[in-house]
Amino acid sequence: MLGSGLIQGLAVTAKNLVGSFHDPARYTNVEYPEVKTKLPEAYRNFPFLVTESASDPMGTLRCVACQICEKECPPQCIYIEKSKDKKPDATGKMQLFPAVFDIDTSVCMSCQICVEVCPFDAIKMDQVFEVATTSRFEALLLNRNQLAKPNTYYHSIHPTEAAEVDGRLAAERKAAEEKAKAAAAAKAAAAAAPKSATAAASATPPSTTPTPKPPAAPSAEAPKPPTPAA
Amino acid sequence: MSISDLSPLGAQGGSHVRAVHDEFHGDLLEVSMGPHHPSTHGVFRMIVTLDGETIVKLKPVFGYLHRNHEKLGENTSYLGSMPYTDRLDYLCSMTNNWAYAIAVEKLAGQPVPERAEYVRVILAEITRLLNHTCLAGFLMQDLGCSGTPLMYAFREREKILDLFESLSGSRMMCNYQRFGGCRVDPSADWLEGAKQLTDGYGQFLDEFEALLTGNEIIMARTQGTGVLSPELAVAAGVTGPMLRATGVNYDLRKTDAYGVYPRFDFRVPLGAHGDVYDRYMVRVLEMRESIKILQQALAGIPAGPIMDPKAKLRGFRPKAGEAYGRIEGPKGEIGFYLVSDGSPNPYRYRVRAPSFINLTILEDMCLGQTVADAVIILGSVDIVLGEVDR
Amino acid sequence: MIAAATTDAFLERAPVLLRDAVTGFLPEPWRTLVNALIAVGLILGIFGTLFAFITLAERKILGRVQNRPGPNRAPIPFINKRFFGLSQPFADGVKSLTKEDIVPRDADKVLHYLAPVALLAFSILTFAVIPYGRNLVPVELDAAVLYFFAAGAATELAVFMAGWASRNKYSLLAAMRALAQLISYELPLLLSWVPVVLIAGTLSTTAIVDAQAGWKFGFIPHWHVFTPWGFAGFVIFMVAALAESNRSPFDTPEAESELIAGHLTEYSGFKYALFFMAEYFGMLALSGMAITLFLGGWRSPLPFLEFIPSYLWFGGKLLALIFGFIWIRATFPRLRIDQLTRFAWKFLVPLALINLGNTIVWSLMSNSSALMQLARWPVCAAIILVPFVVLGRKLSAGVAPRIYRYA
Amino acid sequence: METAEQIRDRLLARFPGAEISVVTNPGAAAQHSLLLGHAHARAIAEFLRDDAPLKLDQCSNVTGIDWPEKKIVETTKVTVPDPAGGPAKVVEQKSERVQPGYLEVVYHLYSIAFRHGPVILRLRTGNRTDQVTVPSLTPVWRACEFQEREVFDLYGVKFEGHPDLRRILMWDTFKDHPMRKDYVEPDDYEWEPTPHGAVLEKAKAHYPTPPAAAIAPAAAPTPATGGAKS
Amino acid sequence: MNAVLIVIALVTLGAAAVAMTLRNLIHSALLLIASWAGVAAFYLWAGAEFVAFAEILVYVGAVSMVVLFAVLLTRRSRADLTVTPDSAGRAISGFIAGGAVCGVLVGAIVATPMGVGSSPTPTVTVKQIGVQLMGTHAASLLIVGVLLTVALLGAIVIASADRTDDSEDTP
Repeated sequence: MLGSGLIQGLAVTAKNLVGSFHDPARYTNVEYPEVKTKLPEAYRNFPFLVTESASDPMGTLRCVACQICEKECPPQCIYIEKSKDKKPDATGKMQLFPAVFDIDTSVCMSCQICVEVCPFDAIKMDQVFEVATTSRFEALLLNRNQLAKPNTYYHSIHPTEAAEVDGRLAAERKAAEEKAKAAAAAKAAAAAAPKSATAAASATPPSTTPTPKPPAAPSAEAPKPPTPAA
Repeated sequence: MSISDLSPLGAQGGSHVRAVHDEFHGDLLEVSMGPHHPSTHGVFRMIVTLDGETIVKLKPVFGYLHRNHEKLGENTSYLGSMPYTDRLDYLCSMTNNWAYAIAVEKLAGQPVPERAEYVRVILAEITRLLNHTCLAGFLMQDLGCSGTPLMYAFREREKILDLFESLSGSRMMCNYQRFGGCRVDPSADWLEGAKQLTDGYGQFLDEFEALLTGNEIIMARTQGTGVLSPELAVAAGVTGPMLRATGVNYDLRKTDAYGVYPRFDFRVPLGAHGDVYDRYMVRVLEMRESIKILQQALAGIPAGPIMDPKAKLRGFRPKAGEAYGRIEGPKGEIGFYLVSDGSPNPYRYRVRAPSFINLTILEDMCLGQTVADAVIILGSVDIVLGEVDR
Repeated sequence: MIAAATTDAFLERAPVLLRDAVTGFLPEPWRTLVNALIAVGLILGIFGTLFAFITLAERKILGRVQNRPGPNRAPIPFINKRFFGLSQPFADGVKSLTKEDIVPRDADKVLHYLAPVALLAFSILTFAVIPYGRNLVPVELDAAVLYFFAAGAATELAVFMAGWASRNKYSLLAAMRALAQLISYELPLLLSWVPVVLIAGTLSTTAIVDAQAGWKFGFIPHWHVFTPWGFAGFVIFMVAALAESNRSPFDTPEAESELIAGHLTEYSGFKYALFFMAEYFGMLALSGMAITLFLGGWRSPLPFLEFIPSYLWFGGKLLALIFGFIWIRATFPRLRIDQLTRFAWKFLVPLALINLGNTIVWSLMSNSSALMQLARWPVCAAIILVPFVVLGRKLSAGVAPRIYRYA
Repeated sequence: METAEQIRDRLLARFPGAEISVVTNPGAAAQHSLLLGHAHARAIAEFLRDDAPLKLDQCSNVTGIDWPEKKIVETTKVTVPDPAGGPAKVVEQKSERVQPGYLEVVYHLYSIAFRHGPVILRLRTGNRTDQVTVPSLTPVWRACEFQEREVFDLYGVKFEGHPDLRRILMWDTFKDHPMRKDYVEPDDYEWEPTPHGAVLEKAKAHYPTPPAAAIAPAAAPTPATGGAKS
Repeated sequence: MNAVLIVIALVTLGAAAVAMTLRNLIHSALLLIASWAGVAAFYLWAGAEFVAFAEILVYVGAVSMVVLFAVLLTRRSRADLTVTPDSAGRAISGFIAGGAVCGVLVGAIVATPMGVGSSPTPTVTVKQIGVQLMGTHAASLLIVGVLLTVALLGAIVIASADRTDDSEDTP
């Protein structure tokens, strides 16, 4: 009968009209500025540099300026300049650090490839999306200080991921220590053997604490920077 | 001046129209619809020559969103192109990723673990639900419903985008799949969320069809409009729901049997008339089949690694050679043709975009129809300009 | 304005008493003039604000149908609290006033300016004859219904002027479409109320409302809509009213998905707002006339509800019909121009003519024996239903839900 | 489905004078292709479309590839008898050969009727400058219409017999062919806060002063209006 | 009362006269429609409401559309509207015809006895008009009805004669 489909359609819209007043499944609208939705933990937007302690951000930056992320970043929005001198990192080894580390957030598309390729877990994805600014260049170019955020902040936004990363790093440090201790013991044993032979030789002052082998390369392959992306 | 010499492909064109030109018809009116037009789904332009209301000639014009995606592909590494594939057909980023991943895996002979194949099928079918629901919403918007079906479609789309966001970190730009598996292993409660979505989707589709499928106005407007003959569809390389709406039984999930699709039993709906109504109905029935696949896949997903342990992430250099990998995307056959010369960047990176090729016969479908029909014919072709212009 | 009947409740006579108090002391010629001015002022005031709030109601109801809140951001000016967006119409009003009024260079300046003025003038003219309450009819005309539709018929002239004067391809196409639609729906509109005049025996609106007084068996009112021919006439009238005011299934002239804004493409600022106001006034006037002709004007549906003043009943019915318009707009897509005209000529006009015959059978059978009184209900229902089904099936010949095979 | 060699033999039997050769694909995908001469290309294509066992009725993909001149250095091992009568020494001889450049069009053909996989045809142009015409296959498969126009637009391959050969993606007055390897981008450089890599040279051309990122971002020079259009 | 009459007469005749002189076809068509509205106003002034509303409904509503469509469909662009008569003979015969028509009109006006005393305008209800139409003048009403139907059918036949040969191309 002509019109039965139309009446069925009217019934559906009426059900939705009434439903939107009491049925939460239908009225899924959130009035944004006043009510904010809870972001899922995996949400990512714009990277940030992880620092070990909040008190001295520039001192305890995990990044060692190996520039892998700069090469792998598809839109090429990271700019790194290595530092001349070195500073001790978390395990005490003397490492370079980035004198200049800029990310141009007007170019960055938050694709988190830099996080994936970083062998030192130095760069992670942030969850900040209200970053509107007035000036097009200066305010969107985040420099090292604006990017650095403490590890505690990383735990607050990505709890499970942060815990897993810290567990891995701690395990690596422990492995590095054992290896260092084993190397030191072996060196001590080797040094002890010739010493017994040349007991009279003046005890050469043992070199300062043996420099531990560089931390074992993390699970990913050796941080040999690949040929630059032509 | 008859029609055939107006459109150069007149002789081979499908629905052939002969308009008698006499003084009563008056001169032809050339109207440019787009690139700023409310219903061209993005920056797409059609130069339409009208005789009164009927269309005499229709020339599509592309290129307003051309970013030379393929040149970018040649200047970035294989991994660097993966986030760019999200921006091809920005409604279905998961299927774009999978098509690119399948092509590179074929190029490099990279095995993929069992669990990753299941996760890829689940994500592809959820993307098909998303794309077909949005298509139905946009098509009804072109037909003139003032936003109601579109808002119901977007309400369901939000649930799907929340799933993608909690898995890959971003709603539309997922950048989730890698060569040899996926980036993140879906957690148990993510799979539970996906199961709830699929179970609730059938009920939404029933309500959606009650509003639209039996509606006399929609049937009157779409049945018999923009008819496409099976021979012309096959000759013009049309793929996806548009081809199946003309009755040709060709679904890559069945013919190529890639991934783990042979393990699921699902049917492929076929149309009979190849008009706008059939294209809408074939997509709605395909959604119901996708729900079946999802239920079987979610039930049967095995444990195990999500990423092949030997898969290289960064220094990925496939041996010299070429490969063409393709999958059944929601809009049709999306394929990647890669030529490698051993360096970390592909030598040639070509995207076979279904929307771009499905537009070949837009003119043949619109000849003889009115302006209002041309809009819904374009809507039923389901194009996304990111993919058309690359 | 006929003298107030003393027997009614106070609320019923309140408006007339108020008016007499204000203009009681004026000499005769001036009193009628001032009364008329008051009536005009009241109509413009009430229907103006009603128009403003209907646009808000439309967007809120459309929003709620689509599971979203609808406009609720516009704060009330000085206390700037967001009160469910109630101040949205004033915001729209100010916006339309302050927006620049662009007139295309080679447009026909005179016609371009005259079109909205003419459209609004004709649609306001139609408010003069609708009885809003027991004795609240602005102008008491003998041929009131004919006057109403004469004023309504001139709106297509204004639509043509708008389309032609803008010198723009889109608006020219839309002007042609609008004319085809308005002309082809004018016939069913006029034919649908002829049965009412036949039964009521008069063209004057107040007399028609009086003809629908009284109740059968104590609770079924004598409204025309509760008779087979009346219901058919009402449905045809409402469908034609939808088309006349360019509302949802028939809004091809400003089909946004095809011809941008149809004949309104080259209008902006206050002229655009005038067009909108004219469209809503047309809708209000047509539903007012539908209430008068079919839904018993300002009469209350049940005897014990008589104490509620009559103008409130009229308002209630008007809002119910407006909700119907909005509900239809929220649900239906748009008809193509040739389907639309085919629907008018091949479906509505024959049905309206058959309905005319149906009324004649009804009135012939009504003054004979009680058995015939009972028999006329199924007979008349059949007279209108059978052609409805037959014509319906013929109209939707090639159109049916399809069964699909699977490979 | 027959292998490339079987198809080639059947085609040679069917078209005796045609130049058909198999191009092997060294990659893991092992999708070998048939290189066709221009003379019989369209006849062969029609035969492949209508021939009973193959019935390749869908041309899925048409791609243009640019192979510029390439200097190939072949190291051939040559045994040189040692003039001093010692054992013959093996000496690598480097012979340099310049492989002429050409533009190539690749067609991937599938069969919807028999549902079997890609038969790949390759058509090559004479060189990259003047002999750039290739017979168009649009009369055989209507699918090639837009894709051949795209190859013409981005690579400059002229398709003889194409019904409507115009640019499809670039605007009509665009002169160059952007996808060619030797395409030089127009110098429409816009000021970028973090220029590095290839962009750095362009930045130097426009801004003699060191790139803005080196000096404190706060004092970044505001760009000349609309970027320096040289 | 006749002050209003003068105004109405001025409007009606003025609109018709200006309509003749304008070059823009659409403007003159709209002024013609304005003069019809003036005629309707005259009926209102004379107290015949029914006729006035019928005039507006029929003329300003429907016939105006016919006139405007006719103007739109004639392909005469403004350029080739020749105002000067082709030949002297045509001008003279034009004047003769015009003069004859004026003569007849003036004769009729002079002959009719203008009633001096204005008798009270009879208030005629629509019901009485209906009874008159269906009663004494039923024959003339039916004749007019048949005439209009024939005219309608004729128009459809002419229009469809043109439609048949290209009707099969619209699906």
